[in-house]
Amino acid sequence: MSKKTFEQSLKQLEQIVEELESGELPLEKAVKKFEDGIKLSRSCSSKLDEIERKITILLKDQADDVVEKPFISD
Amino acid sequence: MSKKTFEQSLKQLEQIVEELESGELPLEKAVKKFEDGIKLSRSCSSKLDEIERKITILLKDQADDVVEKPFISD
Amino acid sequence: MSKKTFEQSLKQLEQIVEELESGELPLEKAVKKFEDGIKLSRSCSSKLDEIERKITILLKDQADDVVEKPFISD
Amino acid sequence: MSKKTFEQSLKQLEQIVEELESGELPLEKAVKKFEDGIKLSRSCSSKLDEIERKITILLKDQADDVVEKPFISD
Amino acid sequence: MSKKTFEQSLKQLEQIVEELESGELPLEKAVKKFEDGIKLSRSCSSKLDEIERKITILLKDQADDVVEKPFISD
Amino acid sequence: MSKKTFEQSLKQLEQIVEELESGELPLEKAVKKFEDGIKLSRSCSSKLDEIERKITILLKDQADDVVEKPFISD
Amino acid sequence: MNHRNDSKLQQIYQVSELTANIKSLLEEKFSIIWITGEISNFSKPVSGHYYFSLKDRHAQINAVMFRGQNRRLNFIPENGMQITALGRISIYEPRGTYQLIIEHLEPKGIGALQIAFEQLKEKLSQEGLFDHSFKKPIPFLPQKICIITSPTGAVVHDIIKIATRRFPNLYIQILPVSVQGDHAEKEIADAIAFMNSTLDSDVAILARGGGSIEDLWAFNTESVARAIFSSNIPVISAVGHETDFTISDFVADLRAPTPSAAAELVLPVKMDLLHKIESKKKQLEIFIKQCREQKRYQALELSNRLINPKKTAEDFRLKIDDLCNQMVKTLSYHVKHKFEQLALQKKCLYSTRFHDQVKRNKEILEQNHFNSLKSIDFYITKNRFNLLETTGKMNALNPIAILERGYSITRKITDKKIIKDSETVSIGENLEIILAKGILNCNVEGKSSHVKKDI
Repeated sequence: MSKKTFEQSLKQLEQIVEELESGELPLEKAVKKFEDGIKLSRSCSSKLDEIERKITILLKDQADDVVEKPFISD
Repeated sequence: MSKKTFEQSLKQLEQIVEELESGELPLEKAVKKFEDGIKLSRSCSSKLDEIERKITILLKDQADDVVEKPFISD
Repeated sequence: MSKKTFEQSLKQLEQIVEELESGELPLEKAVKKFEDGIKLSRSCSSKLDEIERKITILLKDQADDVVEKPFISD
Repeated sequence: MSKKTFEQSLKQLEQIVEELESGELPLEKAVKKFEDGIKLSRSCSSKLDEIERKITILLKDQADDVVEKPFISD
Repeated sequence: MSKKTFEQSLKQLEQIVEELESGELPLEKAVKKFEDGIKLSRSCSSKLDEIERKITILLKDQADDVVEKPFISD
Repeated sequence: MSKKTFEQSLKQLEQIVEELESGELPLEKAVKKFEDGIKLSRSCSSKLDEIERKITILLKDQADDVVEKPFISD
Repeated sequence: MNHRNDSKLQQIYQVSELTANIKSLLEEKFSIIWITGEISNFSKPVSGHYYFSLKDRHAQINAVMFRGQNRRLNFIPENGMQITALGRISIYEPRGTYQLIIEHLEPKGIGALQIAFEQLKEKLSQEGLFDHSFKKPIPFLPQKICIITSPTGAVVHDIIKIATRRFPNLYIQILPVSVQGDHAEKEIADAIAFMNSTLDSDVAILARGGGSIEDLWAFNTESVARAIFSSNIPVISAVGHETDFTISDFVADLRAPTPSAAAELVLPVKMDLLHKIESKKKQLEIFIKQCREQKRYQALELSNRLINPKKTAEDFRLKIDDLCNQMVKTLSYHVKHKFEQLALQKKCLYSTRFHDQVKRNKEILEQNHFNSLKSIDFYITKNRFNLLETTGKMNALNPIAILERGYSITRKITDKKIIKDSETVSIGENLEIILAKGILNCNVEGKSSHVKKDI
């Protein structure tokens, strides 16, 4: 996941959706796809969460500091 | 940062903001930019604070001076 | 400062004021200039004070000497 | 001063006053001139004191003499 | 003074008076001249007094003589 | 003085008066002359009284010696 | 003009020079002469002097007799009168004329005594006994006076009286002599000699009253004349009346007309002298006082004119004060001006746009900050929306949804492999059956390879 960008993940998720929509997938594959899709979605979601958290921290630091300037870098 | 002037930092910040505002950045890049922006802004801000403090001190000293040693004696 | 005459210092102060008023200085330079200006003005002030003191002492001595003929300064 | 005549000192004092009045002297020089002027004036004054004292003594002696040896006899 | 005749002293005094009256003497010189003048005048005065005393004595002796040795002896 | 005759003294006295009256003598000399004159006048006066009144007649006695006898005149 | 007969250079005289020479020559030579002649051209003008000529057969000479002399004559001369005169020659220079000044005059016809007198006089004159050069000065104030005269008679008393009146304190010695008669000549001569040898008189008066030529004869004798001449003490001859001339008169150092006159001639008046001395002394006193006063006045005047430099010193003091005040004023102004300049610059310094610059930058900074926040928010929102949408779509396509319709899925427990063919399982194998709701764990008890199509 770490190698893929958020956009790539989202794209993949959309492809899965398209494949599923086509209805041509055997069940097992579909389930597999669907499971992949779920994972992707969950991953994207958590990325966004993570980003939001990060921003929050950034802004929080910003707000605090200015005094101590503890800068979180990752 | 110490090598950059305040104006250079501000310029950079403005560019970052423009890039962000274009809305075309991949998310991670945007976040990175945002982070840079925050840092720049924080740095500029503290520079301004520092300057203001300095001015305040200078003016305070000056004011003290003025009180102790009036210019015009008559 | 000790090597500069009062007039030279005053001239320099005037130049600083002009430069600052032009608004074209980068902030840090402006701050430096402002600081220099403050120092110059303070130095000029104290030079004037010193001169006034000197004159006062001279006139006082004079007055002491000539007890009967006080020195009228206005 | 002892080498200069009273008139020379006075002349010098007049020159100093003129120079000061020309308003073209730098402040420090003006103060130096002023100091010189004060010293000259003091020196002149004390010379005058000395002269007046001398005259007073002379005339006093004269007066004493006169008491002892009246000028007019008939 | 003892070497100078009365007329020489008087002449000298006259010269001093003239010099002082010319008003062209520097102050110190004028004072010196004045002093000399006072001394000369005093010297003249005492010389005259001395002469007067001498004359008085001479005339007195004469008178005594007359008393002691009347003109007409018979 | 004793060597001088009355006439010489008187003559001298007259000369002194003339000299003094010529008016050209310096004071000290005039005083000296005056002194001499006074002395001369005194001397002359006393010279007039020096002689004793005596009127005699020279007669020869029996021994043919000359004898001086008072002569009574009427 | 060739008067150079000898080798000597002839002197050229001025007229006055020559006349002066002649005058001194003649007047010396003929200082006293007796002359006899006849009077002619007699005149007597208002002046009272007598003017006339004396002539004889061959010559004539002008003569004058002044009033003072001619008053003593007991007769008035007239033309044609033969006279004998005593006089002297005088030269009147302005006219180059000479004339006789007559002292005495008598009618001709003199006696034997007169001749003897004349002869002796001529002789002694020739010898120079009358010469002025021999005449001794009479002391001004003789201390001791010797009177050679007769102790009897009025003369001595007259002299003493007059002398004492003039000068009260006097030493007068009287040498008594006979003044006429046989012994007179010797006594007088002896007295003069005695006086010179023994007495220390300052002056002598040889005196006798008036008388005839015979009475006065002793005074015309040669021995008396020589005694007088050789006297070291000055001798005043006072014999007879004014008109009586004796040899003594000529030879004496001074002739007094009368004995009384001798006393006057020989003595000054004491009171006059005292007055004179006093007056001289007074003059001295007045003069010296004047002199002293004048000098004192001069000295005083000069002293008063001495200018005291104190006034000048005071003027200078004021000037110095002025200069100092000016100096202070100027410098004060100067300093004040600098203060003002500085204050102005300070005010400018504080009010520069520099403060605005800080403020403006702050605003820009805040704006950018705000914009970046907005942007990042936009990013997050957009992506979250996309994700949600896509996830939603996917959820709608969930293959497991068919179980709701009664289908189930059988899987091996071990590898979760869905079983589509009964042949792939063995009896007794445990399988799981996934239902719409829940999962069943089953054990295969049997199997068939046919599927009923009517399910």
